[in-house]
Amino acid sequence: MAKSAVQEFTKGLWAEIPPFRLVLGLCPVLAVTKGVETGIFMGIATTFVLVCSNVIVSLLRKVIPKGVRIACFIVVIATFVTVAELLMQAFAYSVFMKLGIFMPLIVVNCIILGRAEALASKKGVGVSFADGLGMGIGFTLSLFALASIREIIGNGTFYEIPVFGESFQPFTFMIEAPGAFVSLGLMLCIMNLLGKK
Amino acid sequence: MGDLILLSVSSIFVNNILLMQYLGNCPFLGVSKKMETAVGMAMAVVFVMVLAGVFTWVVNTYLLKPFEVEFLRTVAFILVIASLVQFVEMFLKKSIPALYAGLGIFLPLITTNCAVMGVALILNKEEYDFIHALVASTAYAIGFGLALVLFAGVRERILLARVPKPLQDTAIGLVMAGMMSLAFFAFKGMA
Amino acid sequence: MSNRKLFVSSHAPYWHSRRSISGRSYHIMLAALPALVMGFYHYGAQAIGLVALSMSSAIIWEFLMNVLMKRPTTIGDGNAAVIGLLLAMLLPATTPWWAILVGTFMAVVVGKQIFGGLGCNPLNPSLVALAILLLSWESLLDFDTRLVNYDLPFHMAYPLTALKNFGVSVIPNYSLFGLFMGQQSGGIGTAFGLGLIIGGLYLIWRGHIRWEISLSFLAGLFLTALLFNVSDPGSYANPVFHLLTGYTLIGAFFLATEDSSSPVNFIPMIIYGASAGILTVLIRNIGAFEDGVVLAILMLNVANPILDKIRPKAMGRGMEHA
Amino acid sequence: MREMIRLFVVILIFSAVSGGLLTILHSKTEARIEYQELKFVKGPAIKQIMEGSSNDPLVTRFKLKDDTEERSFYVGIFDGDPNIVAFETFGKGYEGDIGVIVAVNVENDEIFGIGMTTNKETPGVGKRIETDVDFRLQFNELSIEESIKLRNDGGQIDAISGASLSSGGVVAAVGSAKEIYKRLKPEIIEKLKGFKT
Amino acid sequence: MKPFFKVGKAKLKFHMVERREKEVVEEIPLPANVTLFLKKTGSGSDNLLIRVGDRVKTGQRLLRIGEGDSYHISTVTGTVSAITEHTGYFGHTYPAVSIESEEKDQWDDEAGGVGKEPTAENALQYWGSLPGEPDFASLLNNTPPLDTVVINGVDKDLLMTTNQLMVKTEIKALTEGIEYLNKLTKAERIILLVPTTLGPLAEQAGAEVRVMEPVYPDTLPKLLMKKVLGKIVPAGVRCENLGVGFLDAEAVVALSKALSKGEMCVSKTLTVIKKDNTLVNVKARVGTSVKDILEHLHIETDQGDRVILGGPMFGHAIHTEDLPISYDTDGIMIQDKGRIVWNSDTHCVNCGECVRACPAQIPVNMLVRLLENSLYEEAAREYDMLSCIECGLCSYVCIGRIPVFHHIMLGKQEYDRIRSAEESNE
Ligand SMILES: Cc1cc2nc3c(=O)[nH]c(=O)nc-3n(C[C@H](O)[C@H](O)[C@H](O)COP(=O)(O)O)c2cc1C
Ligand SMILES: Cc1cc2nc3c(=O)[nH]c(=O)nc-3n(C[C@H](O)[C@H](O)[C@H](O)COP(=O)(O)O)c2cc1C
Ligand SMILES: Cc1cc2nc3c(=O)[nH]c(=O)nc-3n(C[C@H](O)[C@H](O)[C@H](O)COP(=O)(O)O)c2cc1C
Ligand SMILES: Cc1cc2nc3c(=O)[nH]c(=O)nc-3n(C[C@H](O)[C@H](O)[C@H](O)CO)c2cc1C
Ligand code: SF4
Ligand code: SF4
Ligand code: SF4
Ligand code: SF4
Ligand code: FES
Repeated sequence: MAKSAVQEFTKGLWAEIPPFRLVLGLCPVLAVTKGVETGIFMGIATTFVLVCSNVIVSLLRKVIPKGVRIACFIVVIATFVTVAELLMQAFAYSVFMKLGIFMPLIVVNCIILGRAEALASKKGVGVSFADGLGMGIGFTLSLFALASIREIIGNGTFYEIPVFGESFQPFTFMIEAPGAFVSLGLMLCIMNLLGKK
Repeated sequence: MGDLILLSVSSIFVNNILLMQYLGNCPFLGVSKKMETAVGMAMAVVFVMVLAGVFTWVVNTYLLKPFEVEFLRTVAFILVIASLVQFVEMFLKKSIPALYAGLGIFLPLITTNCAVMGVALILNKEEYDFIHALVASTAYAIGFGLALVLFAGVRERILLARVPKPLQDTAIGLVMAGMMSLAFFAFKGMA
Repeated sequence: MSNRKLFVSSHAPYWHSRRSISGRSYHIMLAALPALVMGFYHYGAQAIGLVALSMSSAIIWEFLMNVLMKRPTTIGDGNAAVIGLLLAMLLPATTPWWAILVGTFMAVVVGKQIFGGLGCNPLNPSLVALAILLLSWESLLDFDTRLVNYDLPFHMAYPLTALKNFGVSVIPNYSLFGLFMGQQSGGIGTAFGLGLIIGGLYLIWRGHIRWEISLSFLAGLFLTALLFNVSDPGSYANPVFHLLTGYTLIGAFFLATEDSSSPVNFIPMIIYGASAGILTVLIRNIGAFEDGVVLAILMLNVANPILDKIRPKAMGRGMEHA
Repeated sequence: MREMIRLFVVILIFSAVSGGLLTILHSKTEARIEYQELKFVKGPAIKQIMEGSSNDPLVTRFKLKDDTEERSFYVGIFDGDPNIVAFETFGKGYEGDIGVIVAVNVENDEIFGIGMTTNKETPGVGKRIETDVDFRLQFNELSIEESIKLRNDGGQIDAISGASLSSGGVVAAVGSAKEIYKRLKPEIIEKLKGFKT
Repeated sequence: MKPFFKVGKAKLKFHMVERREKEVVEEIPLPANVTLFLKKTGSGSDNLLIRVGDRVKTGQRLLRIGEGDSYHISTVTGTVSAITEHTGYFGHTYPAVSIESEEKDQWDDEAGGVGKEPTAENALQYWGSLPGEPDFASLLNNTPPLDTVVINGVDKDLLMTTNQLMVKTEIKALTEGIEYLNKLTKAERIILLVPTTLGPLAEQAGAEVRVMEPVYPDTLPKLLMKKVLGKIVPAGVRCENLGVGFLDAEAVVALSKALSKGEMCVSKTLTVIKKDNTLVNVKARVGTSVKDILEHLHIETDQGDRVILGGPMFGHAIHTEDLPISYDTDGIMIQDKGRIVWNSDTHCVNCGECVRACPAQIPVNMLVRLLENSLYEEAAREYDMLSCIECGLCSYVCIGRIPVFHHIMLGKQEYDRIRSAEESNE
């Protein structure tokens, strides 16, 4: 049991790291990686929702009737998304503003419903927790990596701290919509080159 | 009237939901490899997005706002959309089986499509009145369909091209989406 | 049988028109020459250096990608050089070296090679690069500040910037014939209308570009500009001004006609060209940008695969045999 | 049918529990969120304009009914006189509305200063309306009676180069602020009296 | 090479019969050894009537074609020295019979007898191997019965002059042949098609004469159907299925000679195209090797040159000059190695030349992409592969020098294979 929980945790960090291996939940990845700050906060919020909903779904898996399974999952997820929204408004309002509608949109992030449906509704609490945490951290790392690249090249800063000299004019393309797609595509290419090991 | 036209142009092209607002990318990349499925998905999304826009507008205006529970927006909207999709599915299956055969497989996927939810959120955030909400959601949906169909056309060719192995499929699809979004800058400032 | 002669075997046909990709590339470069020479005359050694850097760096990127992707070397087909040349022609003579390197990288690697190389690019690579440069460093394409150190014997304000900022009142500053003869600021190879037309006609005559595209582009642009102009002469410039300024002519003959990203059937070519022309004027007159050629063509490039589905019925298609 | 009802009831219970939990959380965080919103959205601009005031304008505020809308006004007290009143207006920018805080000196009906709140202008282009101090300072001490226009349109304001649309948006916002001020001036004066120390 | 205002389609003009080097047809002496490719075997080599070591006479039956009553005949008298399996175009295999020939022809008795009684049944047995493609026998047995026969006095491929020459020099035999055709077939119309220059001459032949500019590819059957008869042949359907048969003028002349004089046709007239593109017309015994013909004409070839059976647009290149000519070899073309334009494996650059050139309005630029990716069924369904009339112009004009035509022929072949595999599964 313990071993499998560890496995569930680690696979989210590389072997099945979202969004690269599971090509789902692309929209937030594109939208919030303009800067490292929003990337990290989005990652944390998603992890929070992922872990909590995994745990609750796993706990209630015997109670929920099959016919309304998905609807119930969605309510659980939406509840935690709202919790995250309220907490972020209260304690990190500036980030909340930058995330905009992508905060409530966590509710439709395919990764979360996908994990609830594929794993948490079948397995025990421990495993579900580990899975959620692994996937969440993997997702956060991906966001962090992509956001770092985009912010450094596209804005000349890292966590809003300038990294180049005065004369550098940032490559704004990277933080605009087209650059988001292109850099995610190229990053996916690099991940494919590195393989799954 | 003029502002409705501007709103349409803006929502179809200038603020294209897919290419400028990063919403609905999973179906964008998932079903664009074949023109037929792309067209099916586009039609399904148009259908649901317009309905979802209208229903969530009503819920927001006549339930959430009067009772001052706007913080329940996320829960309420997703429930509205999920049950809407369910009803549409049941309705089509019973009354228009031909259409159901075409759109059916796409409908469940749409529940968790962030473009639909996104449009619902945008409409209510912008505080449109009913007519504007209706026009905007229709226009966003058309913009989604347009981008999807154009993309599917390009994608069919890319599938026949000599794309290097590690870039094949999703990776090159994303790069192409980026280029398309670049091209959509053409409409900047037009509305 | 030891010294038996062996012949070369292959599939028919055994004759060939002897046209080639590299030949086409070199013809394009040749056709670009008249316009380019005027740019060299106006902007001197700096312009020559810029074109050289752009072409050589494009070739180097192409070569590096060939090596990296373990594919045959393709720099011989001249396409990389064409891409570099066309990009340089669009830029002001004072573009910094690093922008050229980034530009040719974006054109050759992101615009073409990662899609599989020549013929696989869905969009015109030079225009992809230009759009990316424009998006990132708009000041690079601000001809007025870029060319402020040149004092040439004509009105140096970039016509389309002036038009955007000050409206039609600026048009009398320019003589239409002067614009036609290259008496305007702009990219190294975009100002000399006559030269571009000569080059374009040469390419059409030699069959290297599809005249339908060039012609319908110019017609679409002209008619749309005319409609705007007639509806409100006080706000919108006359069509000839649109025809002779900015990237219009280089767009019609050298950019919209890029093979891989434009249609090959007749009706699609007409729709493609005309729509690009129309969109160009829309962008210039009511959009955010001074010139619309680049983005209009990119937009139509995207639509190309769908457009090109309109095609004549093949002989005997869909007929039932009784 | 019974089955349907059962499923419906399950979802109802889920939703009710969710709604209940969230309501509790919301009531606990409400006050904090409201302050945060003020602080992050309008706060920076107001503070910037009112630098050197003896009060916290975010606290010293009042509301007035303008037609159907309710507007918030923030008061700046300098040397004991509550003569500066600031409020938010909007103008159409390059991409969506630009929010502008306009502060008016009620003594002489001159603009005391302006500051930017929310906008979606392009970083490096339109965003310079926020970062370019000289642009903002041009509005200071212009009279409410004066017509304020961009230089291109024959006025006195130099647009930010490359961002005349954004600049125009700010000018339009200031224009509508003038109207609001003129309309509500008597009531404002009345209210301000209450803050005199 | 030929820059022109690309409005119309690519058209290549024929070499007129006047452009020959010499007016006479050079007779190639009977070689010591002939090899006969028995291409139309239908059901394989079980139908062989001879064995190695047998002595055969000129005109003797060698192999029954398919299940019918039609035979391949020997073109010389001599001893069968070998029977081997030959692999030809796209892997089709058929028997090759080598015969050491004797100097004097000894005619097979039965073969001679045909002339006395020119009935269809009698004649057909021997005429599986009349010159030209397709063969006469199958034309007569065609379903539906032919209602139109087109006699081709213009050659199909560029530079070929055989049929034009026949019209010019054998107009009498041609006229007789047309009479026989009237008797043998139930065709309502017999059309003689000649180049403009030969129009007046052809009038005396007693058939409906049509003249045309001999430009390629208008001379291909399906385009003739369209231009001469005003009929469009549906994609994937053969002209014969519409009741229209095409015969080479040479075949009609041979038919006439066989029926009137009892002379079976054992020789073939063909055009030899030298490296400098000058033409010589020769007549050789079917089965003579290319080498024998070239040696007689003193034509030098080198390792690395190209030798083509047929014309420049759809002939078949051979790798050794030991191969023989057959009844359907209209020409031999020698191409210097310095003039060979090599194919390359570039991706289609979408230049559109092929689309302009294609006489069948096929979107070749897309078709070639699908074929490159082995999507044969899609190519047939969506990109009109089956409409291709096999003219080769797309390859001729392709600036990427992609072997487009090769791709298409392979594609059709693979498509047929897939279809027949599917049918046998059902
Ligand atoms: C590939 C490459 C990319 C570069 N990108 C940029 C850039 O985006 N912005 C920039 O200002 N300089 C860029 N540079 C140039 C240098 O980083 C540095 O800014 C320049 O040499 C200083 O030029 P200046 O003194 O004219 O500003 C780039 C150089 C190279 C080789
Ligand atoms: C349209 C056309 C294309 C030809 N292409 C070839 C060819 O690819 N190779 C060749 O050996 N001869 C070709 N010929 C034969 C030429 O008529 C002639 O032999 C050749 O042009 C000799 O002159 P050149 O070597 O200067 O071209 C072609 C002829 C025509 C009409
Ligand atoms: C990527 C991009 C972003 C732009 N963003 C803005 C903007 O935020 N604000 C603005 O007024 N114009 C913006 N523009 C429009 C141009 O700067 C255009 O020149 C402007 O509308 C008018 O130019 P002017 O200010 O020089 O007269 C943008 C253009 C581009 C290409
Ligand atoms: C008029 C003309 C313009 C072209 N413009 C471009 C271009 O902008 N970028 C590019 O990569 N190739 C361009 N090409 C190259 C063309 O698409 C094709 O790749 C070459 O013809 C092959 O050498 C152009 C070709 C022509 C005929
Ligand atoms: S959420 Fe919807 S759009 Fe995204 S992958 Fe899943 S089904 Fe596709
Ligand atoms: S093209 Fe016509 S004549 Fe030639 S083989 Fe095909 S069907 Fe017969
Ligand atoms: S596709 Fe067929 S018909 Fe068309 S040009 Fe090529 S060979 Fe000729
Ligand atoms: S001629 Fe060759 S390169 Fe040109 S479009 Fe046709 S196949 Fe492609
Ligand atoms: S569609 Fe937006 S994240 Fe999947």
